[in-house]
Amino acid sequence: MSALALDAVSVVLAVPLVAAAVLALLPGYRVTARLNVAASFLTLAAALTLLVAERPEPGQYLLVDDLNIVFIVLNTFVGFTTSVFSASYIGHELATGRLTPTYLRFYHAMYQMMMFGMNLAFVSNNIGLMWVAVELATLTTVLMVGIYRTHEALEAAWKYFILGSVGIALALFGTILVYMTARPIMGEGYDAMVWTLLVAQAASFDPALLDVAFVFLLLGYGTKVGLAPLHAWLPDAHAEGPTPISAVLSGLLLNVALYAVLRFKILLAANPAAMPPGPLMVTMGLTSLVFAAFMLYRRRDIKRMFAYSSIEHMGIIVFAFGMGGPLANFAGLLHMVMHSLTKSAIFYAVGHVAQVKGTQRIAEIRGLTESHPALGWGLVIGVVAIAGLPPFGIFTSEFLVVTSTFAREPLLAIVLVFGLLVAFGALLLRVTGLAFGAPTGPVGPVEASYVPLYAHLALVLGAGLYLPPPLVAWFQHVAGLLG
Amino acid sequence: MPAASFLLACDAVLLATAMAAIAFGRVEGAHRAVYGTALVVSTAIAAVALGYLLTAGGVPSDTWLPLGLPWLGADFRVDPLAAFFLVVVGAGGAAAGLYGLGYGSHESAPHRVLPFFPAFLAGMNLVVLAADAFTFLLCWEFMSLASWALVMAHHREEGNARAGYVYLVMAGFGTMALLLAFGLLAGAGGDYGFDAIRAAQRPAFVPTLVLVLMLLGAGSKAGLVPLHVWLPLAHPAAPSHVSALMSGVMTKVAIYGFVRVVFDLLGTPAWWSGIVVLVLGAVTAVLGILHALMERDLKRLLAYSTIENVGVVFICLGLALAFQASGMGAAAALALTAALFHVLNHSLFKSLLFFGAGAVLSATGHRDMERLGGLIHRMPQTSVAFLVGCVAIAALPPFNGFVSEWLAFQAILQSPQVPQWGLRIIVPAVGGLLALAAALAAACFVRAFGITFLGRPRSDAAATAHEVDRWSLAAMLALAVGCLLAGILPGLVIDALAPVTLALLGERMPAQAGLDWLSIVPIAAGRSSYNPLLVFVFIVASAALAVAVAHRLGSRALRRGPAWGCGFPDPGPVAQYSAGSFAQPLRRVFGTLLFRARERVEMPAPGSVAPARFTLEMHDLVWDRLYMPIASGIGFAADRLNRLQFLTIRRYLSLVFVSLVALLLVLALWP
Amino acid sequence: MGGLGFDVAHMLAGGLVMISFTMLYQDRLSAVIHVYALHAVVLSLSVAWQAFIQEAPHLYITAAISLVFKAIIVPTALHRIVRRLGIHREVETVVGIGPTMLAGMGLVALSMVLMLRVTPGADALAREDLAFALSVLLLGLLMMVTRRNAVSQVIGFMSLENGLVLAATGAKGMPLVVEISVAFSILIAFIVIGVFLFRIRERFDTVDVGALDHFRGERR
Amino acid sequence: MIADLLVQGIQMLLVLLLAPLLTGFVRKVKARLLRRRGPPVLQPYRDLLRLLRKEAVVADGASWLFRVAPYLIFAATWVAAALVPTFAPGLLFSWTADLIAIVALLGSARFMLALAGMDVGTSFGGIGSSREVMIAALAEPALLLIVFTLALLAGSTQLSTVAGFMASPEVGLRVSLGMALIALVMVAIAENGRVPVDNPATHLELTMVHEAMVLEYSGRHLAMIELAAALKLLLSVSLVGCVFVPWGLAAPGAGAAAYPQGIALYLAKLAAAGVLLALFETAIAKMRVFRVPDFLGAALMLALLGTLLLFVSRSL
Repeated sequence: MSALALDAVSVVLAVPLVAAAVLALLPGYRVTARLNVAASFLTLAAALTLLVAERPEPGQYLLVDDLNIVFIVLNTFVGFTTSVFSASYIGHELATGRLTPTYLRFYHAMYQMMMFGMNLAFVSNNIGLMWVAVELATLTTVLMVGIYRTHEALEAAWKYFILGSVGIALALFGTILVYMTARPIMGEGYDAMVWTLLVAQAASFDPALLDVAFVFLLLGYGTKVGLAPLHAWLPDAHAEGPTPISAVLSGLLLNVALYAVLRFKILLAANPAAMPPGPLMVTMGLTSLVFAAFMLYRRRDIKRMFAYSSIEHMGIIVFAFGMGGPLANFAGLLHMVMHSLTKSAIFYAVGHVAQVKGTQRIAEIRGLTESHPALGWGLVIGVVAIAGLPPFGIFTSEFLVVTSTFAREPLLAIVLVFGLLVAFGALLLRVTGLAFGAPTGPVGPVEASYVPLYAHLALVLGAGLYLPPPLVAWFQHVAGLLG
Repeated sequence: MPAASFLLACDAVLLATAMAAIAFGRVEGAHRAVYGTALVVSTAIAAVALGYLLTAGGVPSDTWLPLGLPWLGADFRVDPLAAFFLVVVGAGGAAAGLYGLGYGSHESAPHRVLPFFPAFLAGMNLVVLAADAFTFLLCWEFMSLASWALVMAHHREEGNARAGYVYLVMAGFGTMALLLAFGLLAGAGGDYGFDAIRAAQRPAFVPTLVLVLMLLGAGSKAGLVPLHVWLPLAHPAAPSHVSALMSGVMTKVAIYGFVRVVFDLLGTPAWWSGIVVLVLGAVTAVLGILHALMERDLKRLLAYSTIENVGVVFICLGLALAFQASGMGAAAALALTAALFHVLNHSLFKSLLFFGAGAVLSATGHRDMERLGGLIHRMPQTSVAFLVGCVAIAALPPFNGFVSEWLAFQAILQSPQVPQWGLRIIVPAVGGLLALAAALAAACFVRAFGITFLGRPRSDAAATAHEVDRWSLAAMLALAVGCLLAGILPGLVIDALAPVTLALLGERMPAQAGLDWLSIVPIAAGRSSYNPLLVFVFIVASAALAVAVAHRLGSRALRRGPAWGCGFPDPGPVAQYSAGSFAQPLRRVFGTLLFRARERVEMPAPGSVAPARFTLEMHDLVWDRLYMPIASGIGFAADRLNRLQFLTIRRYLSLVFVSLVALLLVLALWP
Repeated sequence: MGGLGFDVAHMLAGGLVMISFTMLYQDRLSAVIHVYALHAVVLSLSVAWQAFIQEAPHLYITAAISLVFKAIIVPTALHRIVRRLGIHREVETVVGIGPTMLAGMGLVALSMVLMLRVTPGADALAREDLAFALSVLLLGLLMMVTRRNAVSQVIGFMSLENGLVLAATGAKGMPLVVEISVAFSILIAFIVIGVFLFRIRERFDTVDVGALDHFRGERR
Repeated sequence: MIADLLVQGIQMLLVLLLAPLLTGFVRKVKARLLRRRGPPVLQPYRDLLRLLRKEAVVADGASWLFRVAPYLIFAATWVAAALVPTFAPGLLFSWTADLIAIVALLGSARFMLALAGMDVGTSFGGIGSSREVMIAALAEPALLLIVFTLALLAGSTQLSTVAGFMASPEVGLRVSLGMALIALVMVAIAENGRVPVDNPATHLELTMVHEAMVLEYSGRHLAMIELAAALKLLLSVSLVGCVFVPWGLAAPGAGAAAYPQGIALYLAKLAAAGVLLALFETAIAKMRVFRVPDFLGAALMLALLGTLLLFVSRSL
């Protein structure tokens, strides 16, 4: 059985890599789009077998454990649904001439490369490899953000690139410091970078150096997570890139960086003498939440607005993990999964809306529920879900975060609630304008695939009402790991 | 089948109807299916709940579903308190369903109403049934969400989008307060079940904080001043039968939440908590009805009057809290009974009045009273029903509104036995405010009925209106009969409420069933008693006698002639007293201070032919002083922070750099 | 061997910090590029020395990359860019050279205090190495945030990255160092190409990032 | 039982019969005070009978409510008046409605009257109704606060019990009671539309309140309203009498002989009240409508003060 699991891991990694190579060579929009979907589906299927297969022993490079399996499955799933969405979205872009076939080929190849990078980051058991994988994923997304080659897109990509590079550099320094910390105990060589071994020995590491390492790692990977004040690249990158990429950025890439932060948090938590990572994460989480909540009000670009909402939710998630404890960790995990699904669903809707209306300006879009009911209501449901209203899954996680926090740290909970409310007000204000009132702009039919949108929303709805016991047990176990 | 399971099944039917309505909402006749189902299911719910209340003897009925939080599941329970509120919700839902059978055919956008109507009903039922914090809040917010969708049904009408927005934001605020309250109650371990909460031991500050949070959370949903601002916007914006549900029933669900937490889960309150609730209730009652008096939009008037009634209920709840804290069980039971009785009453007559307003709206297309008038001729049955509602809500005998107010006054008169001086002084003052609110309510509904239905039509639409359909009439008349029955047979209601007060306070009011002539005696016969049945019979008998005598001894002749009007020539319907002018005396008394009302009359110079102009300026001070500063504060902060969107890359890098250096400094200087 | 090894490593690492300071001091672009080339040369020497004393031959590859790519190719490319744009004379700083130097001193002090404080258990070489590397890193970052000109920002980033390589090679026995240095070189290549392609030929008349900010996303 | 029923019946008839007499008496006394001869004391009876016999003229725009309202107003007022003890407390049906309910019954009557005023759609009816509800909105809380004062003192809202308590020696003289009495008189004046709040004899358009509402009425309808107004005046006087001058009420079970004595004393109280009312009305000028809130506000404050001072004068 373990052979199967190992194979599944290799498939998860190999399929995107091979697909990227093939897609880079193949011409033609229809074939490549379908191939893209097929490859993503294969990856998803392989990832799903990981769930049932017995897991291999953690190796020097690769690892499958309870924590990353959540991320892998989520990643491949959203990767797959986004590829379905992308197929219909990109078709329209090609039709309107915003993208040329050459760039399209490039786009598909990069899409699979990015999936490869993210999957690799999840399964790597080596902190150096993980760093390389995150960098790879970042670089590919940089290229995709700039793919429209407009003034704004290039600036967004440039901003992303520079800030991302600095983040990468800081993360690398942190990684080196971790190695330095581990070396006296574990000896030189690969072992001192293998995460499973590090965790096992973490209690005897030098706590002070570990603290410094964590600061660098938190800032480095935190830049990728989009934590304020390191967030600057995020809104523009979301706004100017193709919408499937915005969906993947919000839904997945942020998770990759978050995953890295979590790995190191576990490491730090395993050393009792090191500083508790909680306060740092709580502070950054709350800062991001409140800051993004206020930033939502003055947004004029629809995609940029939802990008800020992603910052807000990343803040909540980091806050939850920072609070720690079984309830908050559970809530953080749940929130992360729900946010990925919901936010990517919102971007699917927004992408089609922007296409049919020919603009991303919020002020120029009105009355969507009337002119395009399926899209409009999809957007409304998505925003309602992301705003934390039941019966959607985010309500469950926010419920757990707020209630468990208030019993422990009332003041923090009040800040949290304040931020949530401010964000709630902004999101609703905008969606009211977008979805209701007399329609403006083109009202023609839109060629959209609603399946990914509503599939995600259905999952989020389902999770809000019923969480299957195996999933819960698994989440609880992971929550326990996170300390 | 246990009651709880049956009720859950009913709600499942409602939810299934909602799902079906998404698919078939535009089909011709879909509204009949949806409202018919709502009628049948709600009737069943009310009947089962009533049966439980009367027969079960307070033994809770539980059903557990593996939904919601996985380690907890969703616990649903019927106990006397829940059963009573289920009766209220069920009755309101059934009436709205019946009304909708007719009213729904006028709906221009049925696909925006039909799916959410049963969902809204189910949400309200489920809130009452929920027996753990998570399920409770889930259903609570679901209820808000469904009603929000209904408010947004006519989204293209002016002001509705804003109404929906303000509504949902306030609902979000309330939910956050409730979240915090339950967070405190459940503790860090996350014991969200109501049983666990009830059994928990807590530090002394917790009940206080929870009470405040409940006032914010449930109070914002119920419409307590100053959290009421959304209510007069949102309730009128929805279709009228939904307005009836929102005003008549949903505010009651909010009150349920408050009662459930404060009386059931929290244990004995601090003595001064009663004062807070009392004063808030009194302020709410008076401000609400004064707003209603100044309002010229009929549905907004009704919404403001809802605020008043919520205030009345909270006055009673505050009394009950104060008595309970002082160990006066019987008095607390009396006050709580008064509160719950008023809950029932208000759900009856407010639904009735909103139905009437809806009938007027569908017959004339107007909600503005300045364009109505004389409808008593064109809509005779509606006007009778509406009149009954007006008399009932004005707390006049022999209808039901008076009974609950009377009970409230009786409870207030128990205050001298309270040990705290503060309470002794405050309670009679609150009683004075309650009396003021009741008298103003009478003035308000004289105005509402008089301007809308009496006099002469002020617009063509009002002059050519037609009576509404039979379904709507049936719903209104049924509620009118309900108002009368609850008004003349209050003993039955009081006895039905006994299990509730027994369960919450361990005390009940004296049994009323065995008393002569069905009168009610809240404490002892020597103290006070009231027999509405006899009063009703006496009034009917003396009126009949008077008619008989007048017609037998005097003249039966009747002649129609032009109105006398002191001999002035008739200048037409515009010269009638209008809604604005009717309110003027009271506006002068109260409005100058409370609403900053300023009247300005511009008289042309003598000899000039220019028209004289009258302008009236009024402000909602709560809105101006509380909400506008918050909104502008958020706007200010957003503007300031928004500059961060427009920095150069270098400056963004500086932010990263500064964060890094700061953190490193912390590490370097940390001891 | 130990004494000499330590001294040389110490001198080379300290030299890097020195050169970073020199870079901060330069107010002409071409001078900055020259100094950067020197920075890369010293780095490459330091890496080679580490390869020698750690007996880790693969580090020679890193040293070679540093020498060829960072000390020769990139400076040449940058010189061409600068000359094309005619901006080789000027470096616009946000704050004056003096305050920048002062801030740099503070940063070096901070990294010394921090690193020496938190690594009492590590061997001296590693401690010093880390402290110097952190200084270089912070000084590079400081350069990035105090210069308005994109080319000097790129150079700041590259000197930052040199600090990373220094740290990585100083961490004895650390795997993947070569891979990482290659990856970083690619990154730098991207940046340089980015400056070269997007900023100059197609879109922009100047590489002054400040001048591009008139459309910072939302102002259209 | 039969006897109780009989006494209750006597009370009902008594108030009905005495009400016009009181009105006539006040008019007569007022006239004499102004050195006029004035109409005969029995004139109100004649007026009523004449009105009853006349045909009723109803305005074109009037609805059914216009015709039904007078009977309802009359009925509600009569029931209320019959429940206030006049010559004997503890009547058979006295527990049917306590003081609060009596106040509310009067409120019901006024509600109908105000509606009736608006039915025809003239501006005068509207003026009357709007002013009436304004006055009522201030008078009713004052009245209820007075009720509070009495009920808190006597421990009951039943008028019979209150009267019994007030007659007992444990009352004594109290500031609260004094305030309540003054407030009650002020409210009663306002409620009955007497000078200085309203003038029952005027038809000067802009000053009238009650008369403006009933402007369109004629014939039997007007008779009912006039009779109701007279009943209300009688009720107010009886109320003051039974609460503040409770002596001479025939105690329950005191025997048949006590009743005539009680009735005689009651008549004396009525006469005294009539004279005082006439004196007061002659001595004072009518105030502007928008001064009325001040007048009633003073009553309200007095009543509230009375309630609060209760706790000072005796720690209840």
